[in-house]
Amino acid sequence: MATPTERLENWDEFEIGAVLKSFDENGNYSRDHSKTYKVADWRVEKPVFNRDICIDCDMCWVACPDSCFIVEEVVNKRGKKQANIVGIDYDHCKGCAVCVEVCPTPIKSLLMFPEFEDNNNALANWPKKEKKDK
Amino acid sequence: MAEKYELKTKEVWDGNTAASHALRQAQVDVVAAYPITPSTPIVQNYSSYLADGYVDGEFVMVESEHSAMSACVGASAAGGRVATATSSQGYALMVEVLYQASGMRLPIVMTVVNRALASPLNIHGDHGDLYLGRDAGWIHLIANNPQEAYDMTLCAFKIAEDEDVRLPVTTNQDGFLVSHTAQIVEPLDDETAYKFVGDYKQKNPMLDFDHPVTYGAQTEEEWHFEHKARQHKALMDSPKVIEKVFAEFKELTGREYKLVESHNMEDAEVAIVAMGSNYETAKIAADEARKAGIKAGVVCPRSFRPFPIKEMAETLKNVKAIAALDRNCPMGTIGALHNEVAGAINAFGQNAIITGYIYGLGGRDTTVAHNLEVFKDLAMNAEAGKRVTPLQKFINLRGPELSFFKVGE
Amino acid sequence: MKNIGNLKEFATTPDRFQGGHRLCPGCAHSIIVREVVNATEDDIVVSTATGCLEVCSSIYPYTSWDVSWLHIGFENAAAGISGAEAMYKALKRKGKLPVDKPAKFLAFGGDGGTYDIGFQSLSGAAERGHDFMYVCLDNEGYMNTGGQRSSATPVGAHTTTSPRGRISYGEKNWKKDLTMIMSHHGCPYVATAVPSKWKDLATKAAKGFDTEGPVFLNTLSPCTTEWKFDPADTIMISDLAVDSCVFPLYEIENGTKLTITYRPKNKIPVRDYLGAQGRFSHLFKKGNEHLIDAWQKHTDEYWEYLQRREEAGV
Amino acid sequence: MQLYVRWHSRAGQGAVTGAKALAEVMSQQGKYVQAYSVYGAEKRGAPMMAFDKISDEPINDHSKGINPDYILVIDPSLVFNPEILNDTHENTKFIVTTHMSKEELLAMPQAAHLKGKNLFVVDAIKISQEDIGRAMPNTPILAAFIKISEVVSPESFLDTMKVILSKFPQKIIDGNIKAMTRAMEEVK
Repeated sequence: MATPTERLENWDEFEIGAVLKSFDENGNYSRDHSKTYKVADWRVEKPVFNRDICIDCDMCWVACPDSCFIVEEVVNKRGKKQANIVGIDYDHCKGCAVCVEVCPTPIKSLLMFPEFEDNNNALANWPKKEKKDK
Repeated sequence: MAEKYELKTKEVWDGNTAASHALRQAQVDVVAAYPITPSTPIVQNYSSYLADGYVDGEFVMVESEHSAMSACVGASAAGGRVATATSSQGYALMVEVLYQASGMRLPIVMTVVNRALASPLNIHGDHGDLYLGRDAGWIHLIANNPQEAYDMTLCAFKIAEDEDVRLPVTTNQDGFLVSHTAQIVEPLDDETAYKFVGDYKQKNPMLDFDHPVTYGAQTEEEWHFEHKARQHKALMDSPKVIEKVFAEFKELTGREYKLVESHNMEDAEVAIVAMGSNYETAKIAADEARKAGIKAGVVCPRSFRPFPIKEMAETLKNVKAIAALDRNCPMGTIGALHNEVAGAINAFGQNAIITGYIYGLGGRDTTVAHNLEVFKDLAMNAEAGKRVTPLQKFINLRGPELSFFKVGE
Repeated sequence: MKNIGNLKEFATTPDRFQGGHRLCPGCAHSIIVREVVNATEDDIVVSTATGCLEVCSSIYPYTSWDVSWLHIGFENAAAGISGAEAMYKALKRKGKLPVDKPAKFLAFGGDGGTYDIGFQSLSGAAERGHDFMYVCLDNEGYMNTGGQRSSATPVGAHTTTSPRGRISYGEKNWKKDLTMIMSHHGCPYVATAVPSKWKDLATKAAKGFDTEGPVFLNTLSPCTTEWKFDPADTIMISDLAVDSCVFPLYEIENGTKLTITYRPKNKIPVRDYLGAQGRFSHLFKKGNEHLIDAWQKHTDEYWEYLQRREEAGV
Repeated sequence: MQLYVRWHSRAGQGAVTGAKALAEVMSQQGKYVQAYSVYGAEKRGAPMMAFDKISDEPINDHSKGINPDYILVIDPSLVFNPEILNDTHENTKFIVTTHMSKEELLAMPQAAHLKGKNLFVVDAIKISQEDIGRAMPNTPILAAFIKISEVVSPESFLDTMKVILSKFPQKIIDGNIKAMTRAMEEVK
């Protein structure tokens, strides 16, 4: 995959030793960090996340090879912190579908749809019963 | 805190002892090393200085030279002063990592005691290992006696760590002829030496946890060229810093070093170019040649990389004939030093006759008389105004004369 | 030591290995890496051997790491991290680093960089007692160069250099038992782990980070590309490996105390594990049945051995 | 002044240390020095040579061969090897370790090559065994050389040796001083 044109620097412009810095001066991800790089074009199918069905087991978060599950830290009834899934980082999701496979709810809260499918459409047509395992 | 080591103003040290004291005085943070003759005493001494509290650092005695240089890279990228030593086969095993160290711009200092490469195995001095690291992107400084082994090693830290350089440096000395030959060395006291080298200046240290850095990235074809070009420029620009450091060193010690050292070159008509201990032996031969009416001089590049192209040509601009002496078998061409010198004089439009000599392989003795023979060859070429001796000859080789490109063949 | 807790809690950990890397979709490497690096809150320095993880997480001008990271070569991840750890000790003693803030040293290597070409430097660093954890991402072959055999490739597996053919059933040798070899180095802690058993893995990583001295974690990293299974099935294959006891999960403390950390409720036949992967498909052809039998026997015997060791408390 | 000394010993007998000590002694006298040895991969027991070059001028010659003015043989058996004569000249002095008198030694057919040579004998082995406690004949033979060559006064020689030996325990230093003093008296 080629470097985006705007990042192709001349020989006298980059840090010596091919050193990359993860963060900028303000502590934010720097332009050297792959967080600022998109692999969305690897995908032919995408996972769609259905918040209404999700039980926040976080299996998708732990199993995602591309760190794509966006979580929100909340405090549960017993006063313990826990992560709630709030969405998918589509810049970095490669559409492997591991998340769908590990999703344990009877009707999965994650399903694969064609890349061109509108998410709202997908959610509107969510299956009522779990499909048979393939 | 390290204890002060009491030194006399004049010590009788061999090159290894000299280099190890320079490492101690630079208060190296990490030495990762593996023993190999003839450089072993350098790191062995360092470990005993450590055992006696004369230096405060970590000595990592690894399981191979490959890991020695790898640990040096890890330690240097972590952000401190790093040194090691090696020779010959150990150097060969390190070569892969030498390129990594320079590519990451890590100012590691390695004291190399030059030794022949097998096969057949030989523990004695020649420049096979130095030449093996020629293109590895390191600065290679040449020391011709124990005093220089000490001086060059102290200077090496200052050159390597300079913010305009940030490249690894080797200091080279001939195996046994320098490393195991005790001569008078005038060391600096510990405090003065450390002050000269200075505190280590970090650049992108891995141990700065608030600013994580990635070392050793993968560059595709759209990047690799730019990175290598930039690294090359740092090496090409480094003579400015080398000269600056030498000037500071002269101010401190009175000992003067130049990018190209020379002897009797003011009015020389013929010159030997050599690196290592034979530079000094050849100086005696030059003096004797002059008694016989040959206007002889001797030249030595102080740094093999960066090669002082311009200064070499300048030093040789008035000579008629040059002999480049390579302490290495070039295996299929003329010697590396020969080609460097030929390239340098050619680049500046000079047309001295240049021939190459192979000498001293595996520690083979090379005497004043041998150098004198070379001067006689040079005088013949100078007088004829053209090359009348073979392009490549071997010095002190048993058997019928071995030479290549004889005139008229 | 970080308390790993339940997954809801673990998932609040800020990731230290990020997306945007160029590993294959469904790659187990990055799942394992996240489970490891998220298992400590201390600062970490990571060294990585040449391989899929190294290449794909550092394609210039991008890094996927939120921590300091070093790649030198294929064979020296352990030597590189030992140098960094030595520098940490030196600078700390000299007062150039804060003494109260602990830092951890971590190395990753594939099976090629660990079992084979990097074994010498790993063995050396372990013997020298550096305070670091080495995590092998064992995908049983040289996947970064297109799926050649390594000494971690198991018998019968098709690889590009141990191919199945008219007269060949693929790899001829059983895989090297590296975990035991590392345990015999005197490592205070060694363990096996798989990405699907996330808590087991993260707990072992947390324990490893907390252990002083060299720690070795051998993780099975199912490779969708070269094992030939659907990218979505990475976790499922990982589960089959442990449920069939092909890759048993255990830990050994100080080389003498082995504990099995996962016992399948229903031990499934090895053929279920083999059958799920294209690299073993030829074993199901006529004439190769003996290999599946041999696999089952080998697996059962090893599982027995582990249980006997655990029972004996050795 | 230019002085070349060649030591003949077996690896492990301290010739290299002895040669370096001589260099140190002479450097204290304001001389330039070179001390080196020639040995291969052989281990303890192999015959080897060490060299000293001493000069008023800086020494630039790094070639190994010299025409020694003094031959110091610190192993009693090596005296019978005619190779100790190699590259010597008519004025070369030979100081050898032996339990024999000069006459007894020269009477031996194996020592025929030493006939007519400028020969001195000292039992450096016995001296070192008795005074230092082990067969380390390097310092006694060095002392014998100092006595014969008169390159430096015995007093300042011993003073420098005390500094060189200062890293050793006092007992070893005292033993060495005693052995060297005795060697200077006994060499004939």
